[in-house]
Amino acid sequence: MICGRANEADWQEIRSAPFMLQMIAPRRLISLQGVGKTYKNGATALAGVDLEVRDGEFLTLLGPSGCGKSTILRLIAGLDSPSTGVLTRSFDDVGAALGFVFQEPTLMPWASVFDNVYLPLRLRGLSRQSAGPAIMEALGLVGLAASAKAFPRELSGGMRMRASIARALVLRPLLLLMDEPFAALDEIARFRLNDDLLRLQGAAGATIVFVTHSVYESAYLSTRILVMAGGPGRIVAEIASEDRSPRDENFRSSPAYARICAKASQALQDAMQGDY
Amino acid sequence: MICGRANEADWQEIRSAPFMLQMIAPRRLISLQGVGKTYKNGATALAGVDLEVRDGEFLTLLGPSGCGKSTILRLIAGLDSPSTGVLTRSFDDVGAALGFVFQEPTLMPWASVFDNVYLPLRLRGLSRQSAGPAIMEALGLVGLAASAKAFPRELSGGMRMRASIARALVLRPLLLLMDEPFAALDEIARFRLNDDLLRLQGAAGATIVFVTHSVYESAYLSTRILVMAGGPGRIVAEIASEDRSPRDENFRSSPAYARICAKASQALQDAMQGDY
Amino acid sequence: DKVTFATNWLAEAEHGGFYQALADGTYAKYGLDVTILQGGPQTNNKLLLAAGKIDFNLGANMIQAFDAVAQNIPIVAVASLFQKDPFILMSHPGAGLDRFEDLPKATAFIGKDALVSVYQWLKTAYGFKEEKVRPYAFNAAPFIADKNSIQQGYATSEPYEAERQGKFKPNVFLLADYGYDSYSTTIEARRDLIEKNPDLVQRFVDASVIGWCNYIYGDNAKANALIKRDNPDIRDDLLAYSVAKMKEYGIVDSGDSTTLGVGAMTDARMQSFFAKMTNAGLFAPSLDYKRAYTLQFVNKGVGLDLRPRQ
Amino acid sequence: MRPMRWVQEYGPPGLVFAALLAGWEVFVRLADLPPYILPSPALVLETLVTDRATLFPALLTTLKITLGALAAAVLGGGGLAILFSQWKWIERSFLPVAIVLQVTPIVAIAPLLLIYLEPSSAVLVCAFLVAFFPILSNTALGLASTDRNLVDLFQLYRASRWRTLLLLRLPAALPYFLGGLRIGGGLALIGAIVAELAAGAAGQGAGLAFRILEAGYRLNIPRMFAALTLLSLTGIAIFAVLSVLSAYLLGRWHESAMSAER
Amino acid sequence: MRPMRWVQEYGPPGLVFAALLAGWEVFVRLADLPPYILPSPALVLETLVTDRATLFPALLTTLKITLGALAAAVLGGGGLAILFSQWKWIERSFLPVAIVLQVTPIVAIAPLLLIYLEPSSAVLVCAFLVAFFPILSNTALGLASTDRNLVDLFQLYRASRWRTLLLLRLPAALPYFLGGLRIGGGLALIGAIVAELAAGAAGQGAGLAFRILEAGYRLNIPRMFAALTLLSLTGIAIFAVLSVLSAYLLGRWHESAMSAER
Ligand SMILES: Nc1ncnc2c1ncn2[C@@H]1O[C@H](COP(=O)(O)OP(=O)(O)OP(=O)(O)O)[C@@H](O)[C@H]1O
Ligand SMILES: Nc1ncnc2c1ncn2[C@@H]1O[C@H](COP(=O)(O)OP(=O)(O)OP(=O)(O)O)[C@@H](O)[C@H]1O
Ligand SMILES: [Mg+2]
Ligand SMILES: [Mg+2]
Repeated sequence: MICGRANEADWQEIRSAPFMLQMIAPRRLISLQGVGKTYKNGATALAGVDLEVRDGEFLTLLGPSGCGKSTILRLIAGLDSPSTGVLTRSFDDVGAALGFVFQEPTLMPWASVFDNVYLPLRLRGLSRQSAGPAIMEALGLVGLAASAKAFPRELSGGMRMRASIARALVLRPLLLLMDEPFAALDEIARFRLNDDLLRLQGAAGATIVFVTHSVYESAYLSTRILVMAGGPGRIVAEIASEDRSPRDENFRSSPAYARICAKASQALQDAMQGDY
Repeated sequence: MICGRANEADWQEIRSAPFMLQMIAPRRLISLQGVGKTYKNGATALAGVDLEVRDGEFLTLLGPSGCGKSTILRLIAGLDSPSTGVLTRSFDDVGAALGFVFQEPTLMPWASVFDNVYLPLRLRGLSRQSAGPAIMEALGLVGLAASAKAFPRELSGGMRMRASIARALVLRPLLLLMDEPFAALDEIARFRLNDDLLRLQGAAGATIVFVTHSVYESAYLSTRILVMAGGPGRIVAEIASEDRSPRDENFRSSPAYARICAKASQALQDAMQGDY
Repeated sequence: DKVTFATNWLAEAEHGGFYQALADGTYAKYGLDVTILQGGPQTNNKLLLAAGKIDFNLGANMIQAFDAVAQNIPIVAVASLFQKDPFILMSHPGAGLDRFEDLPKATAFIGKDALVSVYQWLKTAYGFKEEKVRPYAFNAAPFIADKNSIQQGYATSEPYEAERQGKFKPNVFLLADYGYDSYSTTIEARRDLIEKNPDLVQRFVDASVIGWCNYIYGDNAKANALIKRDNPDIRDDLLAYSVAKMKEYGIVDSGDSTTLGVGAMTDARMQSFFAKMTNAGLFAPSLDYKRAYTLQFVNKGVGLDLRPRQ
Repeated sequence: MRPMRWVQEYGPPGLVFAALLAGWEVFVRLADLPPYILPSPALVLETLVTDRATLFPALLTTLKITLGALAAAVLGGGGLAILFSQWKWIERSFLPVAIVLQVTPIVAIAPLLLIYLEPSSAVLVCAFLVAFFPILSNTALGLASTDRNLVDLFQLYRASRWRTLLLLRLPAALPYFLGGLRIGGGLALIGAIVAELAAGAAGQGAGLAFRILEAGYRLNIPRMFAALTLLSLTGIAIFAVLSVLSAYLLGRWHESAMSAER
Repeated sequence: MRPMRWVQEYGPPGLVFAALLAGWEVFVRLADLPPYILPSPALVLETLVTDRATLFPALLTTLKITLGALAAAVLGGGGLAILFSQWKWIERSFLPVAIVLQVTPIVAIAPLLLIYLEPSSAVLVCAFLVAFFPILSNTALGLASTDRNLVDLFQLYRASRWRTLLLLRLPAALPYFLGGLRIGGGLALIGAIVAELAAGAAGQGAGLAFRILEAGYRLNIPRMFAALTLLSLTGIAIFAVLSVLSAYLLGRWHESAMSAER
């Protein structure tokens, strides 16, 4: 993925993958070529980022705080446009169900949890009635069924984040962008949601681009990890997780997991060389 | 600490501590007795919480999302008052330097990072000039020296949180309340800040009440861990970290550390029995 | 003596005599240092008089003077410089509104102050109706635009503007010719001033009367200059028109004043007017209307010598 | 505990109000002011009672104009704010027009309106002109102050302009709109008064403005004060109703409407 | 690229403005309206030039009153809002008084004011009364809308009431205050006009209000429109200045003043 030699590297990885499934070159959903982003105040958040998101993968961005991870997600979602370089999307913009868990909960303060989660369905024209079961299911997934009627102000920080996750999941999106969704959750809930997420992805064949600060989480979830460095933000390493064994407690104690963790840790450490 | 048998348990722990320093009964800074908190909308966040915060300790609250950790911090800080039970503070309310890292960054959007960190000093009557070095030091600690002039809106999520941490540290408070301060940071920055925090605490003899979702972090940092369960929030277990060896990379691989982690994990798992 | 006299509108020819007395030094000759305070569309200078902020006030008609009695306000009319109230109604010619009897059926642009006074009398005396009334805010455009309407005015100015702008000569009905016999442009003073310093009042009345005679019959160039200083928007042709109309209708000098002198008032006319207003429902018949005026300072033939000899 | 709190909340204002009235009464008596300069509160109250047959129908008329104008201002001001927020070029083009309408004195344009409109509509238009701008301005401010992150969220879901408006911008602008409404409520009342003076019918169906002016002409100052008192009470009532509405709509989520405790 | 953008921003409003004027001109010509009913824009412009010696000094007078009233309204309205936010009982006691002052028609109280005050001060007081309420109301709303978490922060540091006000509540209320100021600016101008009519000096030192009224009285409608045009331009200028101030003060942090791009 780095420095234009993307395709070669891709093929090597894919050939080394154990499953035939991987032999079929996955469709590219998103591709960034030489993308840079300079904000209005002159801060350069990204420079020369080459990246592609392939259909069905679980791609994780790992990197120090402020290196541009959220910016990349925003570019992919089309909420911002690159200052330099080209970004192409090969999915149907409007039709494709897109989900985004922002780094902050971003709930409407005047609406109950239920209505906040209802929003994406409402925008698709579903009635409150018919959307009800899907909403309650999503809330159940994040353990908020009991708080459906509460207002955002009446929730704890983690609960707000969970409401935001429920909102992103309720559409069963095909492309899911998640910006540190589980950072505010305890480990047990986090593990549970990790598994739920993978299950959902498997069932829907969804593609996920994920930002996390936890090397362990990235190793557990991802099919591919991109490590970024800051100042200005760029991609410095790519770690493909070739192991396709089922992700469960056993996997956490597998050597493959440990290897990915170690690689990612090392890459991160390298990336932060010179950083604060 | 649980169920009124606090003092006995205290003494047992203290006697088993390896350092003479621990033999002197530490002063109680805060004590909560049978504290309950019911919010205006009728939600009961806490019920029958007994807890004391002792001078110089590093106390961590661990528990599932929504169990009342933030509420306890707010009660300790005097930002809310208990609905039932008694809360006593034995430090001088006004004089004691208090620091609070809220779960959300809570920065003033109209002020630069520098001015946000300046706030506590300003409220103590310091001029911008004379406060300058302290502010830059605090910003340096969290790696934000280069962004001193930026406005909160122009920061990434993690950077905002770091600015908030710098603001809490700049006063060198004697009692520091921290609500998941490092949740938005990568592991390397987190480790670094963990060490910085312990160093600062040691130098100032400060008392810290800390909320985290990371069992590992709690095990690394704390002298004492309180595990909470939700619905309504209460304290279900107390884990004293009897090991007083220096906290560094070695400690992370020590059996003591592993033991605490295991205990805490178990307690947490027990606490979440029946939870979602 | 320093005295302040308040008028009821921006400086205009209808205040000419007072400006004349000021301009040609008559006031000074009577030992008065007069300041003329202009009125305006929303000012209520009568209250200033009552509160003692000013010494004399120009009263538009006797209705307000009776009102003052009704409200126990110690204000007294001491002279009336207009023998006829210049209040008119005007209509479009050739629109079936050429006779006074026709007017009640027309839409009427009437100001609020006229509505609560003159118009009440018109209702009882001639059958005008309140439903026909539209507000008149000192702007004749709506009247000019609507052929089937009438509008209030002063004989000395509104017809002129309507004629100039509307390019037609409106029918003018001077209400004084139809039985509306209020005095107008009275000088009002506080009762305590009359009692304590009748000499001052007398001097102000006399000087004003002389001023008015000179304004009407003599050289009024200086007075007009003063008026224009106070109200730069007023035009010479309008001033000339106003003076001509005052002469034509005998506004200042006709009837009693030809024998008693300008400023004249008589008990008989007061009684007649009060009876009409009582009829119109404005006042209780029991009102001691005589407290509204005093003849102590007028009817002394002052200024008779200034009239041109026919 | 409830009655205690009630006393605590409404005691001070009650006392202040009583003190103001008492001070006024005492001042009038001590300075021996005649009623035509400043009537005493007792006299005003008395007049209010004796003249009720004249004053209350007038109040009703004024109230009708006020509410009509306020409704028109909400629709006009709010609607214009919405148009402005949707198309910047409309804002840039017509905001100046709105400002011109705001600053044009009613008394100057009333005659023009009278040429083209029925008096009753002319009055409504005048009162509307006085009241609409604060609602327009505050609503526009509110629409522009919508949380940027939520705007992103709606953009993400490809929400149409109108749905974004309906589901996001309007609720977000509600506190500002309600603030504008509280200002506009009082202004609608003034507008009704001014409009009535400049363009309104008189006599039988006349409103408070006419009564106030008439009382002034007739030097019946106590009655003027009685009418002014009615007007003031109406203003306070409108404000109170709008405040209650505000608290009801914002109570659970906006800082301005929440009590200090949580 | 810059000039392109300029055209894009100011082209449409310019066109709309030109279209309005042209439409007006054509309407006047086609309907053959005499100038005393509706003068054409060309005639108004001509009058503006020929009568400049009368109009511009009048504008100056009005402008002085306006700015004086606006300054007083900022101090009075803002100050009162601050007092209200600091002591609830003051708010509960004096908010009704403020509402009464807002809804009392100037024309009714001007004569009273004139008894006790110099005309020049009376005019200022009247204009102030018209302008202060939106500033008071919006500032109070802003002060009450301060982020609850930041209030907690200040409470934590035991910040005094006044420091909290100065460092937290005032900056947080700034967008609301500026919104109120934009409404108040126009109202101060109207207030100056109304006050001048009700209590002002006439003749030499007279402001635009008298020119407008006098011109209307004399059916010199072109001059009336010229004066109204000056008034409108003044209103727009005040609004524009306040908007620029707003953008300057809020530009870097408040949504309402930020452009869509980041
Ligand atoms: N202002 C409020 N009004 C009503 N209920 C509230 C309020 N704040 C918190 N709660 C409720 O109180 C409970 C405890 O909240 P608290 O914020 O203390 O949880 P927490 O332990 O900090 O959770 P998290 O880890 O998610 O931050 C939650 O169930 C929440 O819904
Ligand atoms: N609106 C903005 N205006 C100016 N600079 C910005 C803006 N948003 C982000 N930046 C800058 O861009 C850089 C990248 O920001 P971004 O939010 O993408 O970081 P991140 O990788 O998500 O960090 P974190 O892990 O802390 O969330 C940061 O240095 C930040 O200061
Ligand atoms: Mg981020
Ligand atoms: Mg919390």
